[in-house]
Amino acid sequence: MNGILNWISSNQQMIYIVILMIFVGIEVIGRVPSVLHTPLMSGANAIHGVVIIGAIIVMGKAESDNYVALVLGFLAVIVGTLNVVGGFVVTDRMLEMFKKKKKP
Amino acid sequence: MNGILNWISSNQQMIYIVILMIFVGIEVIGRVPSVLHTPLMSGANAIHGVVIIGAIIVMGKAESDNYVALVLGFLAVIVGTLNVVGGFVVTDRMLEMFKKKKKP
Amino acid sequence: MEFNILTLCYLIGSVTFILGLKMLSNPATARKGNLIAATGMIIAIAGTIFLYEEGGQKLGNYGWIFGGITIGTIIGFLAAKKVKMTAMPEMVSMFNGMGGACAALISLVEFGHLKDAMVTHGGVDSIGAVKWDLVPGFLLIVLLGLIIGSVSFAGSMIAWGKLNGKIKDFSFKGQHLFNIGLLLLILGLAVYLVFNISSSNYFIFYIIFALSLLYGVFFVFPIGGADMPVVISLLNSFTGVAAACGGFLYDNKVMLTGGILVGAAGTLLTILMCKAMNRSLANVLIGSFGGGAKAGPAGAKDQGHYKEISLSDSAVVLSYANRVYIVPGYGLAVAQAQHACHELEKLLESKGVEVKYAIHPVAGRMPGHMNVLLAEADVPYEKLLEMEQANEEFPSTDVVLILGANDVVNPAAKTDPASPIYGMPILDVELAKHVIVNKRSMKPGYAGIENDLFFQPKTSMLFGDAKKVLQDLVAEIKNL
Amino acid sequence: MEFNILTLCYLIGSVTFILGLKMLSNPATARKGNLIAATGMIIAIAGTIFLYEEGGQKLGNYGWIFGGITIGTIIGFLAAKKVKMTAMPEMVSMFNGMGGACAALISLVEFGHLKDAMVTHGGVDSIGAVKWDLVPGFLLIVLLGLIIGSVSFAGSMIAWGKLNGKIKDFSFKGQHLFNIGLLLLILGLAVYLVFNISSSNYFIFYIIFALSLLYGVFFVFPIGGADMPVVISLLNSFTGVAAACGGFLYDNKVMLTGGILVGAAGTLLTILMCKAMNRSLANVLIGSFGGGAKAGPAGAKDQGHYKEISLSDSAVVLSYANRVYIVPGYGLAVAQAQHACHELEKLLESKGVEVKYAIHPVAGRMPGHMNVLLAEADVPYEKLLEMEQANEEFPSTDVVLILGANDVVNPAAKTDPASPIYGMPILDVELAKHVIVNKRSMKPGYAGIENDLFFQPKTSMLFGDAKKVLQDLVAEIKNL
Ligand SMILES: NC(=O)c1ccc[n+]([C@@H]2O[C@H](COP(=O)([O-])OP(=O)(O)OC[C@H]3O[C@@H](n4cnc5c(N)ncnc54)[C@H](OP(=O)(O)O)[C@@H]3O)[C@@H](O)[C@H]2O)c1
Ligand SMILES: NC(=O)c1ccc[n+]([C@@H]2O[C@H](COP(=O)([O-])OP(=O)(O)OC[C@H]3O[C@@H](n4cnc5c(N)ncnc54)[C@H](OP(=O)(O)O)[C@@H]3O)[C@@H](O)[C@H]2O)c1
Repeated sequence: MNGILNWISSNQQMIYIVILMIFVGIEVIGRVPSVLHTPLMSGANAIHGVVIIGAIIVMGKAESDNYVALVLGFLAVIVGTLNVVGGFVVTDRMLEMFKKKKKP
Repeated sequence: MNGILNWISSNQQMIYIVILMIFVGIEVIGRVPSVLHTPLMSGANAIHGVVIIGAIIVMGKAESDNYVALVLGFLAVIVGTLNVVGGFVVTDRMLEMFKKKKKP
Repeated sequence: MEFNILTLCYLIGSVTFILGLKMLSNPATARKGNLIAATGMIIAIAGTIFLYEEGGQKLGNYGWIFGGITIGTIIGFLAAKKVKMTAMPEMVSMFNGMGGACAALISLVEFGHLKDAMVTHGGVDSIGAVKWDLVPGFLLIVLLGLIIGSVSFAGSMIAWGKLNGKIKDFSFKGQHLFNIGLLLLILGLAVYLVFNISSSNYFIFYIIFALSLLYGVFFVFPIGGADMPVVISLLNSFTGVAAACGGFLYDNKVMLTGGILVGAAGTLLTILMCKAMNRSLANVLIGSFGGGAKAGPAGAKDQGHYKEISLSDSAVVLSYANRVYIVPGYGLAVAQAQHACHELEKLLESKGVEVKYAIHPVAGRMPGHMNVLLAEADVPYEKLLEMEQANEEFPSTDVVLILGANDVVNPAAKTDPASPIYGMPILDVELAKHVIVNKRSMKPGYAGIENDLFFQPKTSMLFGDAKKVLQDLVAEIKNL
Repeated sequence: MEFNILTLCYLIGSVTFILGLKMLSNPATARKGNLIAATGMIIAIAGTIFLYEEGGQKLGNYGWIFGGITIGTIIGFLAAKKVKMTAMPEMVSMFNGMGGACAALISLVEFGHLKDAMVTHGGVDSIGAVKWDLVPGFLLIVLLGLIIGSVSFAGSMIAWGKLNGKIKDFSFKGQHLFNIGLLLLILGLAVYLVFNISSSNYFIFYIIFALSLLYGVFFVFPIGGADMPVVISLLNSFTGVAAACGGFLYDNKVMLTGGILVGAAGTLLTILMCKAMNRSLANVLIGSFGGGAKAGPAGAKDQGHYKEISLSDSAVVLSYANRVYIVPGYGLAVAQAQHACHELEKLLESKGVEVKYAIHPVAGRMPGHMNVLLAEADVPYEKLLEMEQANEEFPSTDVVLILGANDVVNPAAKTDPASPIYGMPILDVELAKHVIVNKRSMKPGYAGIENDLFFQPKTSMLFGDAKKVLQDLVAEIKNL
């Protein structure tokens, strides 16, 4: 209990950020029409590709003799990029069809 | 410029909290029907009464010989409480009329 | 340990505020939301009183603290309970002012400490107690709290005075330029002080204080009394920001989040309110027609002829109708005729006439004004229909009785692109078989424009003060 | 200095993510939103590569980094460009898996460092390099990233396989219990490891890794292929949380916020998707009828008789109608008949028949499935009406042509409280004068239930594969 309390007050700000972010995440897509469910999912999917940053850091810190780290990090960067690039491109393609809507 | 950057990265978390809070504030009331505008305003009014906490701190820290501080602090506490108590009570009264709505 | 519990209290506070505000924006949950936020507030306050500590040292002066809280609670509670429902916006404005004052007072005290430190230690160079490099930042926040708080306080007081009629609108040529100048002066002084504060020029702080109060007054003065709800909402968000400054000052998360929350939500709410009247915020603040309306009929070109109807005839028409819709407006509120109106409604119902109310979202002078007004007269909530529903019902309605409403039934909003209210959704009363309009004269309403409706064959005018007319109507119908 | 710029980059990143997601949830702004988020991502990535530093030391191995990014970009870009519109959900699932894998790999590497430190320095007591008291916290986060990442990776791969038909549904008795057991085991091991990590038992980490992958597989296996969109959305939010773990690990705000954002939004989206089919998430995961449907007609009690209609007759009926509505469903997608369908539509239009499409929100197997499908065949967007509009139009419609749709036009949703789809809003095709249903048999659809519509006098069945039938219809009409 006490431990938890300590943890809370030392990571106060982090906790606030997380909680607020949860509210934002929920509120922000609250009004999405069901036609957009799939593109939205795909867009969110691209956003969590931000994990690539972790991969880059891992990669960049790996000692040049630590082959395991190098290889794994390398893989991480590749798959991470896949997530980001693929995610955004696919989403964009899905959304092409809504272009027409603005015309009339 | 440099100063600003420094400030940003040293108050990073604060800035995040503020920005996220702005998003929450905007999103959270986005769907309010106009009949509720007045009660909502009144409710928000009560919430910013949280400033009373500052008043309490000021009051509690004032040296017992520093009369100016004591008096001003005392006033601050009173008006702060007015804001909080009055705010919430008025809002509640305004909202009484919506009680009936749930019946049918 | 205790301090950690405090952090938790604050966390709870922040979350309840968000949840509360969220629930407040939905009729079904609004009331619960208000209670939740209140609970969070109590937790945060209690936590501060008993657990707050600075440098391992607890707060003192409990006597003063509890004294202040008790006094505030009693006054606040009574004031809020006693106030007439229709006078609530004034109350809100008043309480909002109190919040602003609180923020300003805090700044005054905190600056006082700084000043003492400087003076007693003889000036800048040997500032002693206060860590000098921190002063600018500290001062900046204190000044922000002072300025915003004072403006919000003074402004709210004026708004309050206007709403209960104590203060009349007042403006002079070029006032807007004057205001802008004043604002710039305040900011200039503030910036100067932040960087050059010294034991010799600290008095500037108090000048800024005075100027801010002045600005608050001049900011609200020229705005038409009818626009006060919007202004109050704006000042409301100001106070929020002022509270947030306190949050920075004491690195206090619940003040920070609560303040910002209100600041953001309040700003959006202000804009939404303007939208509901289909005007822009700028337009409201510069008061293009908010004040203009008082100037009476703008461009009252003759519209041809209108039909009058006698009390007795109206009595007959109403009591032999199957379905009657009442459209209440600002005039009903002015005449305080809500009870008489309810009387009439009950009487007609007893005669087998179906009576309903059609409520326009911006009828009256504050959102929900009509709901509040009629609720005060115990009109059952089910009888109040919103605009959309009502518009569907009008075609099958025999008589629409308009009591002191004008703009909200003005067809110009749909037909005349030049009209200031063009685009505002209105109640399509023309769809009904017969329309009876009660007002005291042919004078225009809030928007200060003519209303074609009054000149249509369907429409007949029933002149007189709403309350009087309604009472006479009731008498007439009883005698039928 | 540079590091401060990085903070700014991250701040921008977080904000663009929020704005992007917000705009993505509105048809008018969706595409722009996607681009904005992408821009923010690029800023954050570039910032990391060039400005990130730890202990005043920059990143190295640029060769590897850029190599990896280039490869990833090329593959990702091509894959995303080449994929058929109707296969996009698979693609999304695949990419989502990649994200999960990335998170898991990061954890593996970070744990590797810890392990080396422990082994080379001979165990717990003299941990050296790594600050020992920080290990539990560090390990906890690493483990979270590993577990969630792996589950999301394995799960997504299975989902991907199911959607493109490579993997068939598979489940054994008590699988759900087995899954729960597996999950508990994983968590138990994790907790144990966090508190008792030592140079002798670190291998447990890799066991956890393996088990997590296994769990991911078994988690998705039993769920009906049709429910994959929901599952993918769920795994999507998992990956978000995994990314957030990375944010904690490196105290990196953009990873933290981005991850949590997707975690929260993804969870809500998952629930919304279930709502659109009016089922609960639990119901989907335990796959009550998602899988059942494949088992063919559940309780196919004889419904009396249905009318068949010949190709030629249908051709006549269609070409002499004034207004025809086409209701596309899953069958149309299976048959890949979108182009043939567009053919027919154009042909009828050329004959002066007004042809429109009525799109049910959950027609097909993913939200917007029909929109994607028809867009691929260049059906003008204006021709696609949403359920509400369509239902208003049906009464004035001569013929409704149902192509491989079933549940979305099943009146049981309105009439029969016992039905699994009861409460789901449907297309009221019965309102039209005549209904022609094309499917291959009387077999039920996704929900595995009978459809009274087929047995109504208004309705006539036109059996056969959608593509084939449509092509023949076109030919017939040409010959009229
Ligand atoms: N609801 C809000 O939030 C809000 C806020 C600010 C402004 N507004 C604006 O206020 C207006 C509201 O429209 P409304 O139709 O309710 O009011 P209105 O357009 O202002 O018209 C009120 C009418 O009531 C009549 N009246 C005044 N005193 C009366 C009395 N004692 N007995 C009988 N009639 C009386 C007046 O005509 P006579 O003088 O001839 O009697 C006047 O024409 C809209 O333009 C809206 O934009 C609304
Ligand atoms: N949209 C989503 O997000 C989503 C996601 C998951 C589940 N669902 C569910 O999926 C269902 C969608 O309803 P729906 O009406 O579109 O599809 P459905 O109810 O599954 O019916 C599809 C019908 O198409 C027929 N069909 C299959 N292949 C065909 C072919 N080659 N040619 C002609 N007809 C063919 C089948 O009958 P025959 O076998 O006799 O030909 C089947 O009855 C709803 O229950 C919905 O809840 C939707």
